[in-house]
Amino acid sequence: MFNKDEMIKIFDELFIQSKIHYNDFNEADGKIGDGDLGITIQNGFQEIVNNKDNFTDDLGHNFMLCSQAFVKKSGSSFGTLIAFCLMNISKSLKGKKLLTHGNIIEIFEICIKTIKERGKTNLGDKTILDTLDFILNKIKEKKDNIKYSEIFKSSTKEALNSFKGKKILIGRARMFEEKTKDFDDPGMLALSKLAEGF
Amino acid sequence: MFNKDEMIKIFDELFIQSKIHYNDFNEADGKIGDGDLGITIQNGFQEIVNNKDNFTDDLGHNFMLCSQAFVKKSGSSFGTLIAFCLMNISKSLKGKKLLTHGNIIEIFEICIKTIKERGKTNLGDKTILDTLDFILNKIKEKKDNIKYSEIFKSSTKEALNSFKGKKILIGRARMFEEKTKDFDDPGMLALSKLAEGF
Amino acid sequence: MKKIINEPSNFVKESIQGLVTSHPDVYSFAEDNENVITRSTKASNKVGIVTGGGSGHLPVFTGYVGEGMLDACAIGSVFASPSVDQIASAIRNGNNGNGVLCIIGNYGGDVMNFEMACEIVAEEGIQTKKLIIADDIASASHEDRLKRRGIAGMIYIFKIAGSLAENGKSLEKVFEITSLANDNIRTLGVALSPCILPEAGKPTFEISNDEIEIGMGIHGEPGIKREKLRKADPLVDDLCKRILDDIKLDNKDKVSIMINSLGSTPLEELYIISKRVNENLSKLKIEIIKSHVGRYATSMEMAGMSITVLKLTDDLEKNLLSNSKCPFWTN
Amino acid sequence: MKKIINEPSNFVKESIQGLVTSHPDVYSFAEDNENVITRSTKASNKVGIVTGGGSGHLPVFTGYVGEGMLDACAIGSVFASPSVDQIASAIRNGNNGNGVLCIIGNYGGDVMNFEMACEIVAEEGIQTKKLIIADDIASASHEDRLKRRGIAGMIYIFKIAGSLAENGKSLEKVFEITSLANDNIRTLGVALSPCILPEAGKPTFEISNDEIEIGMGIHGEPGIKREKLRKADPLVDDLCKRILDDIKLDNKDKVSIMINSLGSTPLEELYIISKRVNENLSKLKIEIIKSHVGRYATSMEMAGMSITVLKLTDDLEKNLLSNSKCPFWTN
Ligand SMILES: Nc1ncnc2c1ncn2[C@@H]1O[C@H](COP(=O)(O)OP(=O)(O)O)[C@@H](O)[C@H]1O
Ligand SMILES: Nc1ncnc2c1ncn2[C@@H]1O[C@H](COP(=O)(O)OP(=O)(O)O)[C@@H](O)[C@H]1O
Ligand SMILES: [Mg+2]
Ligand SMILES: [Mg+2]
Ligand SMILES: [Mg+2]
Ligand SMILES: [Mg+2]
Repeated sequence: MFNKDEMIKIFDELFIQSKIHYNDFNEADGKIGDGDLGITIQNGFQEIVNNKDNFTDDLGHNFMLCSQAFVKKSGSSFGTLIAFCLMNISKSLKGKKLLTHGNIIEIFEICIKTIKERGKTNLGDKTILDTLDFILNKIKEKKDNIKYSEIFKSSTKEALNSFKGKKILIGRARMFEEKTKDFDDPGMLALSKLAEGF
Repeated sequence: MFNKDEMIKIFDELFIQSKIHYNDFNEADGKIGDGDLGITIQNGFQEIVNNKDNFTDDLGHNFMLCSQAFVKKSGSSFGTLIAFCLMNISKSLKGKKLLTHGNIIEIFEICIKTIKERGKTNLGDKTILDTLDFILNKIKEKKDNIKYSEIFKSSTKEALNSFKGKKILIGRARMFEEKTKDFDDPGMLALSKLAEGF
Repeated sequence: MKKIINEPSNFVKESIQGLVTSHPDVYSFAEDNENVITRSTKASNKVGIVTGGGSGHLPVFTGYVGEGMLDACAIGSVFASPSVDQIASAIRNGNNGNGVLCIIGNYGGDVMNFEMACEIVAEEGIQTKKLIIADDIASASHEDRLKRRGIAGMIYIFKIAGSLAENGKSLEKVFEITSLANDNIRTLGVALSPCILPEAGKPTFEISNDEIEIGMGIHGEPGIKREKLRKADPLVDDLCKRILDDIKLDNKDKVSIMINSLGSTPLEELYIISKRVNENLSKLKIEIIKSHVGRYATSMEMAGMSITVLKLTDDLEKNLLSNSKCPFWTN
Repeated sequence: MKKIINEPSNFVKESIQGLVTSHPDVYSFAEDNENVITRSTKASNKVGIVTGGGSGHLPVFTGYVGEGMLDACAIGSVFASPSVDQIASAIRNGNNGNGVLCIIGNYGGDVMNFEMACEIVAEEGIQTKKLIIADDIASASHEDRLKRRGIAGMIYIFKIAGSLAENGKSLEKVFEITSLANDNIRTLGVALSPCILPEAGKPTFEISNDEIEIGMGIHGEPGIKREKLRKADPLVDDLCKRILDDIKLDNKDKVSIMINSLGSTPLEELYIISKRVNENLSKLKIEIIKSHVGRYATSMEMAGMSITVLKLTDDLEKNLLSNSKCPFWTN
């Protein structure tokens, strides 16, 4: 079901979405942070797309290339976390040419574990961790006839909506306390917009 | 004929003229120099006017106050030269309460001597020295029924006009060579505009 | 805010090359990584002092490599963290056989990448300690102060850690004393204009001509208050009050202060500010042992400045004033 | 270009007060004149080194007072000459009984006022020599080069004169060697943006967003060429060519270079420039003994930079690299 060609298609699409939403992401980040999230995401995906000729049938290998792309081009929190996630996914999928439903679940589990560990993040902090958790739960619920793209689209939006009115508890955003209730977390927003590409 | 009250009236008028032409002087200076001539002149006259209550019948004393005003407020070439001139005039007129035609001639001779000495300037360099020389010559020609204000007005303009098309030979202006032919020397321009106050 | 640069994508690379070329007696490129700068003469035996972080803040971070200061530094892109492998290289190069203190500015990417790098080099037998600088009082509340970001106060830590290491202190001891110093530092800044990222080509934020932002971060992160531009004295009084409320100094205390330009704010203004900081502290009978006035931690050509107060112990004072060799530090 | 200042009319006074308060171990006010700065510890016996000039150029002029550099400095208003009595006071204070070298930037008011002041102190028995700095190749042609203005190259003279005097050289000898150094210095700058005079409150000149002016003076005097902003490398190549055409160096020559920011141009850009200057000189096999990169002679927050080349003799090199104590100079 999910192979090298699918993978390339997805990253091509993510790169396109990252260009479309470049300013939105920067702006959302600028309200509470340094305003580089659009740069971070676009640079990372661009570097992946630039390197797609080096993709092989081994998806683990490809995820390693993706991780390196984010390492090289995207040194902000978001980029660093994604790079760590992609690296751990790569290790776990080494040699795999095709992903099963179980593998997809595994991928999200790895991301969640990695971010908790590396980002010292808790569920409920209003970060990308929460969005990933929403996705994972939805994927696990489904047994057959799964439309991943639908799940990504709907659950990233659900995550975003369910955190409206809640405070952001990580990073510099903490300083703004009550004010952050009115803001979407830029990372969560970005995931929901990127999902439109699926 | 020329006493303390006359002196105050003249400096009041010069201060007014310096405000009127403030931007013109800065602009003219800005074309070849640092653009501060308006500031220099206005600051100097303002400080004199601020101190006019200290004027006494001794004109020599008053010229010393004028010199100090330029020393204090006007550290550019023009201001410095004027300060030196005023100091030497003050020395020469010590104790005088009224000026004769001879004294007026003396004043311009002192200015010319001072500027040649301190400014290392030659006649023909296209500077205020040339204007002062024009004035002196005109004053000397006249024997009686002399309208100084008319002489100042006409000869400062004559000086300005007779140097049109000639190169400025002092200061940074030298760098612009041929180009300076098209510019009035800012100091000469200033004297001709200030003379309108007489 | 025009820039004298070549390809924006070469901005960091060329400026670091220029740094090394200009001061070959101080800086060298690491042999194994072109984004790592080391001292040109490697130290021996002493504890290594290593840092790393985004570019665009010169002299921070790399500028402070030098005798009596840092041993090595990992260099990220403009305002972005260096990567794990770059940091690991910096640690390896900065190690002189007695462990390495990593000084980190408390930015998400930096902290995570340093942590990972420390795990990697631990496997190779290099002992590390991580000191997270948290002097910016605008970036988290007093209660949450361990989460504050590191800004200009960081340089005090570079200097003191460098001096301690040079004097043969162990990694534990260097960590212990610099941790104390870290607790004793407070910084608060104000931004007047944005800077332009070479690759983005446009300002990092917008601010109108009569406004300032108190507590803005060195990447243009929003501060705690945007207000009308005021005269220097009341502005400085306000900043001093916030700093002193946070650190609580007594009249027997001695301090060092740093008046830091974010870039284009000139020395003349910094000294007007320094004068007023001095007056504020003198009124409280706090003694200023040493003032540092200049560009120590910048955001390229951003206008604005920060005030840092370091509360000194005798030990900290001695190490702050010790000799070092670095183009950006005079004693 | 917003400013953190109080009353514009107190700009100079407060900034100098801040300078002295911040570095009491280096600077003092002269007892007889509040516009004169002396070393905090007077030297004895050595030849005095004195300068003076307008404000707004920090560290120039006052910043270079200090052991191994200047003895005293007279301070004018922003971009305006100090007065005769201020200069005379600086000379008196800078005199240690063995005569005084006056270093002058070749601006009309400065030259005339220094001349007059020297005449006054001569009557009091103080011997002086005047060295007129003329490094700015944009301000007069090669033939007319004695009439050039002094800009960043001036600092090389401060350093070398200071070192010679500290080493006990006579006034004649100090004058002789610094005159040689003066002949060996060339500077050329480029301005990208104006600065604002505190009292005027508006820019000193106008320049559009994609233009630069080559050879603009440090008060905004017109330069030799206004052109489109180019990439750093071709721009630096152009400036280097003009400098080298004027000074004529051989491949056995050694030099020191100074890459000076006029204010807001950041270190990152200066190093990109320094790298390219280095490449230009290396190509000609000219050896760079020492690079100085930073803000040495500024126009407040003006954007732009200058490149200075000092051709060294062994003697000049030794004196350039000697020790000194000044917050704005590292060796
Ligand atoms: N520790 C963390 N754990 C989880 N998510 C995080 C963490 N730090 C940042 N993020 C996510 O990354 C987004 C910010 O990314 P980015 O702009 O790259 O950060 P910065 O520029 O502050 O380094 C946040 O909105 C959040 O969703
Ligand atoms: N050496 C000199 N001799 C005669 N006049 C001079 C001399 N230097 C300057 N001036 C006059 O002063 C004018 C410039 O004055 P100013 O702007 O005060 O000079 P700067 O700002 O260059 O010191 C010139 O236009 C010229 O008329
Ligand atoms: Mg961000
Ligand atoms: Mg960031
Ligand atoms: Mg002028
Ligand atoms: Mg002037």
